[in-house]
Amino acid sequence: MSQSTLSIKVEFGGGLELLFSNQRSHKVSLPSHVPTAPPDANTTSEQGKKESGRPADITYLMYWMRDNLLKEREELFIENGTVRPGILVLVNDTDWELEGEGEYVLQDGDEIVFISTLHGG
Amino acid sequence: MSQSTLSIKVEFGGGLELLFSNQRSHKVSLPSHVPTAPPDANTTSEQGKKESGRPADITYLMYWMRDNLLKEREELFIENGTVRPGILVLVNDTDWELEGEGEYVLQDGDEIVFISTLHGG
Amino acid sequence: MASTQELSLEEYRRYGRQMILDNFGLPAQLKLRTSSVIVIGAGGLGCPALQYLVAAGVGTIGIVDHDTVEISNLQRQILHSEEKAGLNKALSAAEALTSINSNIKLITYPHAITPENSASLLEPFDIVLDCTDNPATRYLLSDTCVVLKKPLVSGAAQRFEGQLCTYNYGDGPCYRCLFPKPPRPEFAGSCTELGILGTVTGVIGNLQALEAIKIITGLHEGKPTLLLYSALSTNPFKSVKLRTRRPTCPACGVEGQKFGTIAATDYVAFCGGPRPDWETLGLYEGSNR
Amino acid sequence: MASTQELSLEEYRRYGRQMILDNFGLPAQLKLRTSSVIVIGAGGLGCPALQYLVAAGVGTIGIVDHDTVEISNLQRQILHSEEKAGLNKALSAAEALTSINSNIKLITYPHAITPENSASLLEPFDIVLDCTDNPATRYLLSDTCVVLKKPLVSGAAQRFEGQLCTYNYGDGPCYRCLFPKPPRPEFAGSCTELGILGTVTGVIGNLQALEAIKIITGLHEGKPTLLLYSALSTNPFKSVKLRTRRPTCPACGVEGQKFGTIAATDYVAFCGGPRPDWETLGLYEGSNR
Ligand SMILES: [Zn+2]
Ligand SMILES: [Zn+2]
Repeated sequence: MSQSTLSIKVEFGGGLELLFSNQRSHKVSLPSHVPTAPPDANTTSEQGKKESGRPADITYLMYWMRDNLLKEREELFIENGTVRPGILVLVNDTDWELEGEGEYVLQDGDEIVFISTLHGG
Repeated sequence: MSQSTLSIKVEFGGGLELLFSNQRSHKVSLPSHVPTAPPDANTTSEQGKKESGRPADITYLMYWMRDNLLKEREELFIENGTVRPGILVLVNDTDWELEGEGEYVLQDGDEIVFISTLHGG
Repeated sequence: MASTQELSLEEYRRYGRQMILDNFGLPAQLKLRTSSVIVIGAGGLGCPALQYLVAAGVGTIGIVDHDTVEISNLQRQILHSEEKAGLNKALSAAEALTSINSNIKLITYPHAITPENSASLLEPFDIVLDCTDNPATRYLLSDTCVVLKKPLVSGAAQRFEGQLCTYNYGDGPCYRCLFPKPPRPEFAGSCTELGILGTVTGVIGNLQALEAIKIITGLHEGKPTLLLYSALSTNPFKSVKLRTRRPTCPACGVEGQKFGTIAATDYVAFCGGPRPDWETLGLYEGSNR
Repeated sequence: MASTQELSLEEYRRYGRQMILDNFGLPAQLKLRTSSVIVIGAGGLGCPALQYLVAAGVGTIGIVDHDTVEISNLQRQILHSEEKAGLNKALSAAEALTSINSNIKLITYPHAITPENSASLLEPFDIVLDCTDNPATRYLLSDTCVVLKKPLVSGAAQRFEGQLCTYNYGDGPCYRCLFPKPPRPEFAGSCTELGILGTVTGVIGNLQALEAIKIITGLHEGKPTLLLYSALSTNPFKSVKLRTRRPTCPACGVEGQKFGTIAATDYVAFCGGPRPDWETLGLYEGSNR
């Protein structure tokens, strides 16, 4: 299994950035494949370990973000193994539904946006 | 000298598109180096031939556009060997002044925008 | 249609600057005059949207708002004024709009949109603008527009951010295709005031009017996109390519492939405002399950 | 400064929704109240810009326009109304704005800006908004703002397109850094009417107000960018990174490195409008050659 890492640009919007140090843009480096053994049992989730060895996909990124960068309540980001209702994910400016949703395999240099739908007017 | 071609996305805005078939976006293929002998003496300018053999730069692109795509009055596009006053050139969303202006050497896949400054309100 | 084929001299003068645009002309102006748009919410988004719809000559415009003008609205709701404090917003807006363009037929609905009245309210209009401020009404408008087969131009704004999307248009998605179920009420941004910059609602409301004008005049490309606006960013706008209609969407999906249900509770106001004794309308039950 | 340290209860109520924003609060609101903006042109761009500056609480606002309201303006100049036809636009706009926010000090200049009066007109204000419609005034405003060291928030709109740029701010360029000399009059878009869609001026005017508000409140990033807007594109906004100040700029460049001259004729109106007996003001001759 490859030991290489991917460099991914992650952006948050619609208020989600408040969960991530109030920072809209993050440059993250994460393993190109889901690690077999968690480097730190405390910070790696059950779901993130599942199917270890597979290429890193958006589902893995989501758990990786939770484990490494989430500052506040997890339930505002993840629900039932995917993003919580009201969050849209974008892969390089395209709706993730057109790219395979959580199973989209990350490419080095990808820009992934997690955006919460706004309700105000 | 290389025989290869560059694929360039050219966009016009601010009314300049009216000179180019009223089409804002053009995909053009042009030689990666300025040809030594004009393929067609009628359509290749003196200025375009100057320093033939050099890598294709924005100045060459400007003359290439004039010779191949300009439908109307040249003086609305070119003046004294550069774009006429009131036109700004953008290289991949950056002011061409930061990229060397007319001497910027084109890279395959570049997006070059020619935009006329607007005056209305 | 006979009477719709001509413009008065006053109309030529008034709309001349847009009629000389490419692909506009008399045909587009006549389309605007014979079309109708209903704007739900005469607040931060509705005010600028209404201004530009009225100015451009959309013939019939409905305005729905149950709320009254407060001094705290004036920081962004630029159709209202100090002397209108306490007046219903739909009526206040209509008064301001009449002085801009008295040719327009304005129909005011100074009450809330509810599951009971939404279908009859929207039915007479060609296009619906969602200028509301809560998730419950957003789902209600989307589901109703799906049933009535009307495009829904949806704007939203909060803090320094805005979003714009035209739902249920062409083969584009409805709101539920993107967001099948509402966020849990306790997460939906509490109704404590989140704060909003006036120009953010201004930009999004303007763009909502433009979407409607583009649809009416045939200038809309029809590709489903979501525009994200972040007022403080150096690169403030991002245009995102969206999915087409989802066959499994509980609202607009294909019969037999639909997944999930539309709950009556989706339309329960999460907080604030009047809470009527909601019940799911037969209309939605019948057509969506 | 003592009297500027407090807001009235009415002001707290009015501006509450923006004061609770991150990095805003009482300090930003007080900055708005003590600041001044002058808007040149109360037309398609000026109307929406003025609305949102007034609504947000910018304390002192100058309005310059020599023109009178015509019915052909109402398709986009949404502060004016039918009954104002024939009235000066600066006065008409001020009347509408007063009813939105009577706290604001509005100063009207119902006459043209000229090389003779530009410096004295702009000098008392912190920020200048270029909402004009001709190249001559655009050069005049830029050159004057360079001399007076004031940021110039410039908007422009034509047909389905708009442009927005803040010049002469931080180490960003002035208008002449980008466009050293005006286009030849015969090419400068003839003054035959080019056509304009109202929402395009609306969006750009809104964004001009936002730029001013960001500068005043310290929320502006200070990076020189040009925003290009094309209303009919699927991807309608493009943000472009601009050069910094050009040392050779004939207006804002470094003394001894300046290249080219500022011609008196740069300020000659290219077409339309009054043509006074222009002459270059000593101010510009002295500081730019
Ligand atoms: Zn759907
Ligand atoms: Zn300069």
